[in-house]
Amino acid sequence: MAATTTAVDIRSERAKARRESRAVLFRKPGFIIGLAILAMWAVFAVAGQAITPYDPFNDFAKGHLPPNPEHLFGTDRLGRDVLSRVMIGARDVLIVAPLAAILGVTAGSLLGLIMGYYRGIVDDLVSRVVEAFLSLPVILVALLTLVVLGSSTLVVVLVVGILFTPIVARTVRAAVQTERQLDYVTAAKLRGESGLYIMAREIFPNVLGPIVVELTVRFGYAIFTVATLSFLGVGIQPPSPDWGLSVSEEYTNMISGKWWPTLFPALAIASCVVAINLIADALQSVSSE
Amino acid sequence: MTAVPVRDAAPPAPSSAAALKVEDLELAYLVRGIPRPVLRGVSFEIRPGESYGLVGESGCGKSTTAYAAVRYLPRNARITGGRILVNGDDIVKKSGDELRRFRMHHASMVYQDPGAALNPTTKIGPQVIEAFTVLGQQGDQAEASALAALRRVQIADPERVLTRYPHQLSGGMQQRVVIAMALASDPQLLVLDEPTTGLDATVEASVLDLVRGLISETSSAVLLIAHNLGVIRTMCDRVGVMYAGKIVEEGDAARVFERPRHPYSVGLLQALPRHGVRKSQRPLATIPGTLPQIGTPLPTCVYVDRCPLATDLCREVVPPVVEVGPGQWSRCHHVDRIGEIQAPQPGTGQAVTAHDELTLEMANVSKTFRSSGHDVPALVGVDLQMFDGETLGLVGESGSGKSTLARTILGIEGPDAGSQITLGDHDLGAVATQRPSRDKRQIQMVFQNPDSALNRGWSVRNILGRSVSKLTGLRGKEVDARVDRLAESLRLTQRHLDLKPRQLSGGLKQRVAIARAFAGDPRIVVADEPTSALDVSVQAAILNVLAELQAESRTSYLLISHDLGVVRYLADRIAVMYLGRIQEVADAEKIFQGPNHPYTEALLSAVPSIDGEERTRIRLDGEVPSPANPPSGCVFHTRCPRRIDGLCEVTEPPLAEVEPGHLMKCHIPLEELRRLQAERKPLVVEEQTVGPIDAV
Amino acid sequence: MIRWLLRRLVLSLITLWLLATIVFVIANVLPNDVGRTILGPFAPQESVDALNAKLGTDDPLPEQYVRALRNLVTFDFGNSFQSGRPVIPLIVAAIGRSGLLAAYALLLTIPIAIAAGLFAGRRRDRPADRAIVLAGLTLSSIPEFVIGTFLVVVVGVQLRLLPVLATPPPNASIVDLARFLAMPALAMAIVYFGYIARMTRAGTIEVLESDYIRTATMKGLTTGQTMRRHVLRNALVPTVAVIGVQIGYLFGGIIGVEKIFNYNGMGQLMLFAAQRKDIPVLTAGVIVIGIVYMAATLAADLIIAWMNPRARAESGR
Amino acid sequence: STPSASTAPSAAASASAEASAGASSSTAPAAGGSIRVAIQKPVKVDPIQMQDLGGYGIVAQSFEFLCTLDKNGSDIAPGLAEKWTPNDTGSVWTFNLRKGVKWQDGSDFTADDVVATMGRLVAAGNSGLKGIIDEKSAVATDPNTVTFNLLSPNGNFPYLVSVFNAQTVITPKDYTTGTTLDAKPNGTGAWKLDSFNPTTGATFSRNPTWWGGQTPLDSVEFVFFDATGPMVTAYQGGQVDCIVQFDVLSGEALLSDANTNVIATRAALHRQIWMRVDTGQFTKKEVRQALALSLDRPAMIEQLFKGKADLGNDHVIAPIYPYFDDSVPQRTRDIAKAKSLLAAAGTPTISAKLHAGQLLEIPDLATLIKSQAAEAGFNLEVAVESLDTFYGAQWCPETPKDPPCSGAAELGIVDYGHRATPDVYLNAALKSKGIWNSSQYNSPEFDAAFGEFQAAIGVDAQKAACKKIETILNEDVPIALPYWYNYLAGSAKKYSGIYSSALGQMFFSAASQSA
Ligand SMILES: Nc1ncnc2c1ncn2[C@@H]1O[C@H](COP(=O)(O)OP(=O)(O)OP(=O)(O)O)[C@@H](O)[C@H]1O
Ligand SMILES: Nc1ncnc2c1ncn2[C@@H]1O[C@H](COP(=O)(O)OP(=O)(O)OP(=O)(O)O)[C@@H](O)[C@H]1O
Ligand SMILES: [Mg+2]
Ligand SMILES: [Mg+2]
Repeated sequence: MAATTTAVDIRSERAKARRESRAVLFRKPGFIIGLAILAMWAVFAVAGQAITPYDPFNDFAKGHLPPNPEHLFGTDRLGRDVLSRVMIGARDVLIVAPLAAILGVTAGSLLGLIMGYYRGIVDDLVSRVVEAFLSLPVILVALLTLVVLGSSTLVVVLVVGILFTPIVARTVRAAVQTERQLDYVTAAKLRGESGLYIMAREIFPNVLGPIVVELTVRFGYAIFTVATLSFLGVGIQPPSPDWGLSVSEEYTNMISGKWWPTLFPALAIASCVVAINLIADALQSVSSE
Repeated sequence: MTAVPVRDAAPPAPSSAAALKVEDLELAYLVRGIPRPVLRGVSFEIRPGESYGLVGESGCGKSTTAYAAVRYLPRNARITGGRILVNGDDIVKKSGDELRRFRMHHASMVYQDPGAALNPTTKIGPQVIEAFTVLGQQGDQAEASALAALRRVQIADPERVLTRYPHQLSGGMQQRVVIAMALASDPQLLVLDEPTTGLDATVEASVLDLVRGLISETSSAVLLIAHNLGVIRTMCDRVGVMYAGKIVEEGDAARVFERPRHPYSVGLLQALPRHGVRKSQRPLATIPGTLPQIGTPLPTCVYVDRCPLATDLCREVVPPVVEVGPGQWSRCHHVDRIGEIQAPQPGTGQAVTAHDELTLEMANVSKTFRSSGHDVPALVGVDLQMFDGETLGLVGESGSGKSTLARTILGIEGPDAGSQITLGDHDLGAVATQRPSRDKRQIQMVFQNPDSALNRGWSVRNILGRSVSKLTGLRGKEVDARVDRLAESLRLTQRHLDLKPRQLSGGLKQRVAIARAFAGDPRIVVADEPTSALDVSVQAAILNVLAELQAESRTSYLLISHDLGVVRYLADRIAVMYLGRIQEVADAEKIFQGPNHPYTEALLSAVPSIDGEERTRIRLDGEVPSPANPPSGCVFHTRCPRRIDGLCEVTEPPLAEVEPGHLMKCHIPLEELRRLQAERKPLVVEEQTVGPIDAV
Repeated sequence: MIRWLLRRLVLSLITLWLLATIVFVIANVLPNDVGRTILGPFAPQESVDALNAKLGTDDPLPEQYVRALRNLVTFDFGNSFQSGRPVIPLIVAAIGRSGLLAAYALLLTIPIAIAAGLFAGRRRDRPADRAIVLAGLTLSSIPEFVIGTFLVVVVGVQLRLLPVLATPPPNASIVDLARFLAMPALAMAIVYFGYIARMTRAGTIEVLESDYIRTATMKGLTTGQTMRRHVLRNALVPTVAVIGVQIGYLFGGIIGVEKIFNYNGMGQLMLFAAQRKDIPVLTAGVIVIGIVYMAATLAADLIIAWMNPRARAESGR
Repeated sequence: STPSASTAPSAAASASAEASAGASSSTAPAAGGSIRVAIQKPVKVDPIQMQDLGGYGIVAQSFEFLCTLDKNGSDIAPGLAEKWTPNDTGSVWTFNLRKGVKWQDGSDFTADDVVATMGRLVAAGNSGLKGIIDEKSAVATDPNTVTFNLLSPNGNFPYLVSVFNAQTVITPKDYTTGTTLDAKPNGTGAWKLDSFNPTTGATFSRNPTWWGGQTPLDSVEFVFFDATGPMVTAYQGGQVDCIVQFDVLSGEALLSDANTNVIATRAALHRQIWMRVDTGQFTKKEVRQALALSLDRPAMIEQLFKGKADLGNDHVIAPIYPYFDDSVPQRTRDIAKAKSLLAAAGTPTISAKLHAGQLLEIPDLATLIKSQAAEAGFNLEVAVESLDTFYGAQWCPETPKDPPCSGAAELGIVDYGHRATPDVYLNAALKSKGIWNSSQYNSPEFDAAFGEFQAAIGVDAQKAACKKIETILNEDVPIALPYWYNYLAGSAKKYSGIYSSALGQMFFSAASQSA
């Protein structure tokens, strides 16, 4: 029967469409580059000492050797090989940042769902708190909290995660509010579904898209934030070869022309954040297409 | 079969020079990096002063053609072949600046959603004046012209309007402003893409009258696109029927509508509930299948997959352009067999059943919204009954409270205190959450937009299964069984059940929505504009399904629709609403025969007829008053052409039973109305089927 | 409009109260001994106790909380635990400096960013656009302290073009001021270029696809005319919103930059206060930053309302 | 504030070569001019209650001590007191005040001012004078003489009212505790406060009526910083001429800078690596010795201080102390020995957490220790915490109170500031039940030796006692002490005559600028 046949070719058409949009994604140079860079850092972080030219911790050459054939990126103040340290410098941040992002996005999504679904009082109340948090720069609050709590990896994750929550919540809330206008929600109410069910089973699957995009974006910001916090001395603690930390330990020496222990970690941070932003950008443009 | 085509092209050009001449236009859209052909050799032409209509299913390429005609195409559009000649020169070749001058002087466009067509951050004044200053007029002169232009489109008090922002005007006004700007340069080519879609029937009517008047004055060539075939019929001299990016039939509007000679045209026209046909008489004709996705290769006849006359020939040879009468041609191998396509015969309709048992009774139902400080009474003291197995049609202009009434019955909106809704033997809780599940399953809903009505994250099976288990309390196997039965009765196959909504066509989606509504054998199904988002071909199928289901299950429908044809086909009784008040209730036939409440009369006369009979339109002047502060006395008196001064604006008439089964809310006695409305010939046209035609 | 303003005001007050609470919680989340922190680990316990008593930091928390709120209401946050000076002048001075820097940065960045955004939006997907988008993305995603350090080395130390420290001599002339603040301002400007340019671009693209631009084009307006008369106003609405928010943040101080250039703005003040558990300064600081933020966003909304009558109508309702 | 901001009395600290070189720079001094000085942002400039180097540095410009710092930054010299004499037991000290000294508001400086100041200090619980004098100790015998009747004899008393006890600046009679310098800028000193901004800086101008005569410079301008890094940046960028204190870590650039006078003052600044002797894995002496033996001290000094430090020998008698005994052999790196010791102790490998505060070079020190000790078989995990957390949780937790620091971690690095005498180190950190005894060291012999040192009168006797102390500590190793590092300050070459204490006070009265 006609309807059936159409259904079939529609379906295959759909599959094709999905394949095509994936193709588009992989045809975006930004996406590829971003992915490549990120993968590289991931590999370095995992392989660690196995592939670094020198032992990044216990191998002390002369301090502040400029870049040279033995030490391509030179050595730092204690004479450790900068290249080796930059290579494994991703370790901490690549653990902390994703965790923070995931925490923030999870909590934020929950909050956003609730706010978006039960408008009225609940929304108003939570919105106030969210607004309050949003009215302060994230870095500032993170800093204050960490100074007070004393920073450890766990605390950094928690603080950054929690500070991302309201931002995510706002985005998700918007998505949910448009979603809850749709008739299928009304239909669900008409057959007597509970609010919880509607949120979890009806609306949530449909706001997953924006949430995923949000996750990548937050990941980028998390790295940004953690690096900055480390630079300010409340993030990742020595003796980690963390990039932000290295910059803060060495940046004063740039004045005397010893730029290499600062420049290379700084570039690493930049490359990482830019990479993620490129990915996020590509995802966004594809999902909006 | 004599006429052997030389090539696949338009017929030889008529003598007089064309204002617009489109030749073999081929256009594709780049989607996900791949070009998808949308226009596959479109050819037509419009002479000065002539108005040409394009009809066809949604997505067949009408707008694309229109925008191509003024070279205003989306960024991902690629013209891959053909020429577009506007009095002589090819605008496909034009450079940016030439295009600008071309648009400035020779072409104008009016399109759907006038609200969006005006810059929201600028007053009307500058926007209209600008249209003249670009033409080189100076300050005062331009302003004068602007005022004149607004008067020309019959805007009362144009000075005031100039100082308004777009959002401060009603849709009708906005569209008038847009038209005024479009006519500023009195262009040779005027493109109208669904200029009245989304406007109320009454507003639509007056805007169309206006446009008709204007284009008869000017010598512009007009390209008009509309979903509503009636609009085309009443507005256009010639019409082109478009399918999948090709014009399959073209000719004099009257002829095409009366004697279509392409299977697709025939299908479209037969699918319409015309000539006052009712569900009791026969099911509507339908076109199986759907429009092919854009970009699908269509080597020969684009329509072959859905055509009832299709033969191997159609799959092998590109159909020729066949003259089928003076100025009418068709792209079909089988024009001579057109007559074989028959609408279902009368008598095959659903058995009429007596509706005596009272299902739902509304007594003094009111609903007042509070929006920012002041009350908006959307329903005022509505009394209404629904009997089992009957369809109650609910009509009225936008904003009259139809949806609110529906939502109140469903318990989505709680009515004001004092309202009473009785289902069978007991009162209903104000809101759904307060109602026992028994009542919930009794009253279900079919929404206007199937896309938003179905959770796009779920498979059809889940959607139906959940409703079944939730409403009927069935479990496991029984649920599946019931789902299968539902699917079957709506002609959904097992395969469909595994698909996600977005993988279904609009019609199939709406079927799923209906199936869901019927999951728990409801006694009442509320359908708010169930087909207005669908194409006529699909609409027919849906209407048929609804009729069948009702006949089987004796479910009562509350049917809300703007399309009186639809209402007439499906409804047993019709209620007319205005400003939240019921103005008239009567059997469907009675409503269409009259005599009617003046408001009903106006509504009916506003419908553009496909059947081309002449009809004096009753113009409703003024805007619909805001429900926030309704007029005194009879709320309709401000716009009523039959107003009795001194009475109507003072006292509100009761909703009285003026004759058995006919309630009306008017001071004018029934007989008086009958006399007044006598001269207007009744709207019932005898149903005639398309007879066999002389061979070509 | 008035009702709307009033509503905004009330909400802002609630937010302020929440802010005060948040700070209070952060400051007291761990049992910490303010006196000990101030006097250091080597100070004798009795003097620590004495100090705590003097500061009232040994009172039960509810009492302290009430005091904090009273301060908020009277807008008198007492004296700094550390320097023993009244808090408000400290804050005002610092936020003034941050504001000055912020204004400078925005002055540098806004015109360029908006111009770039509009240009990119018009040239969508052309090389120019890609370039601008990529630059914006990159710049806005590099932490400002990284950009700051590079500027110091290259411009300040190697080229010696500009002073490396943002501490102008007292009573410096405008010109001097401009010179001294040039680098930190530049660092911030670079970061914010990205945000603003991308926002403007998005706005422009959206508007360019709208029906009323089609109307304008069909009238036969030149691109320039269309841009000026129809695109600009509508496209800049989101940009204004973003700038509003960012100003709020900028006043909060960009700590990374302030640290590198040793600029005594809000950021350093707050950091200093946090390290020394100087709760009065912290509270007052956060509150003031909050106020500035709200003022900035309110201003932005008002501008938007002025730009877009429909928004105005909505807010009126 | 940390031990670096100590208030204990100080003995001689001898200025190093560069300083004197700088001071005696040949170029002809040109009168007038000004100097811009980078200094830590002061927390408090209340002379009596201040606790931080920044405060010390600012206050010491306008207010003066009875005993000031001598020109080459090492010992004390006559300040507001022209001379001081003890009675034979050292229980009564008589200070003859300088005549003709005027407060900057024009009124005369008299003995009453001194008495009032001492009263305030005692009341405020000045930790230097605690237990040495009380309210009634200081007596004005005549307008220019003050006698101190000490609670117990003390040979070092002058140090306690000198530049080395920073709060003992003499303030006017009518002064009150809590008043800040800028609130009442009225000292006797060479510099008059012109302007003061708690966050940005302070400016001083010459005090024309100063008893010391006309200062070469017209004015001194202080710029406040939150960290050393930016100070160096500023100095490099030519925005300041002088840095009150910098650390090698961030000031490395200056050490190698041709036109900078690095004023490196040898001092008793040091780090202690404590090891719990009572519980944990370091109870065995052999283990502690092994760790000490695994340290490569010269390498550390080179890497962390570019050589600007003296070797430490795991005892707290600094080489700069006159009674330092150098006969105790210096411990040098000996991995083999360390290994064997560990084996002897029955624990060939030891895994432990090395706690360190986030301060100056300490995290780097921890890193070095980790990698150096690794070769001997120590598997250390470095844990760096913010100072609050570190002091509060690892070094000397508030609880359990008795004995003090019994809650300390088994291994950690703590910072000690400059002290004039080793008393605090010995008394607080090593004596059994000492308040900062984080290694819980408890040795009768040591306590006895310390007693001897305290009772000893005269350098020889003190030296004898110190030999015992050094030997015991070097053997027991309750703390490893790798180095004594220099107090570093710096100024542009064109300035001469600047000298500085190890407590953040810098003196510009003799400073001049070469054209
Ligand atoms: N910019 C675009 N990119 C890709 N596909 C497009 C674009 N614009 C339209 N289409 C597709 O091209 C086909 C024709 O579109 P068009 O708007 O011309 O149809 P239509 O006849 O005007 O439909 P309707 O009656 O709904 O307006 C549709 O399938 C539509 O989805
Ligand atoms: N939630 C609401 N808040 C305030 N006013 C409302 C609300 N919903 C509807 N109204 C008002 O109630 C009146 C009736 O609205 P309703 O949607 O029932 O009209 P309708 O007949 O369904 O119009 P349409 O034909 O366009 O669907 C309108 O004036 C509308 O503005
Ligand atoms: Mg269209
Ligand atoms: Mg409706």
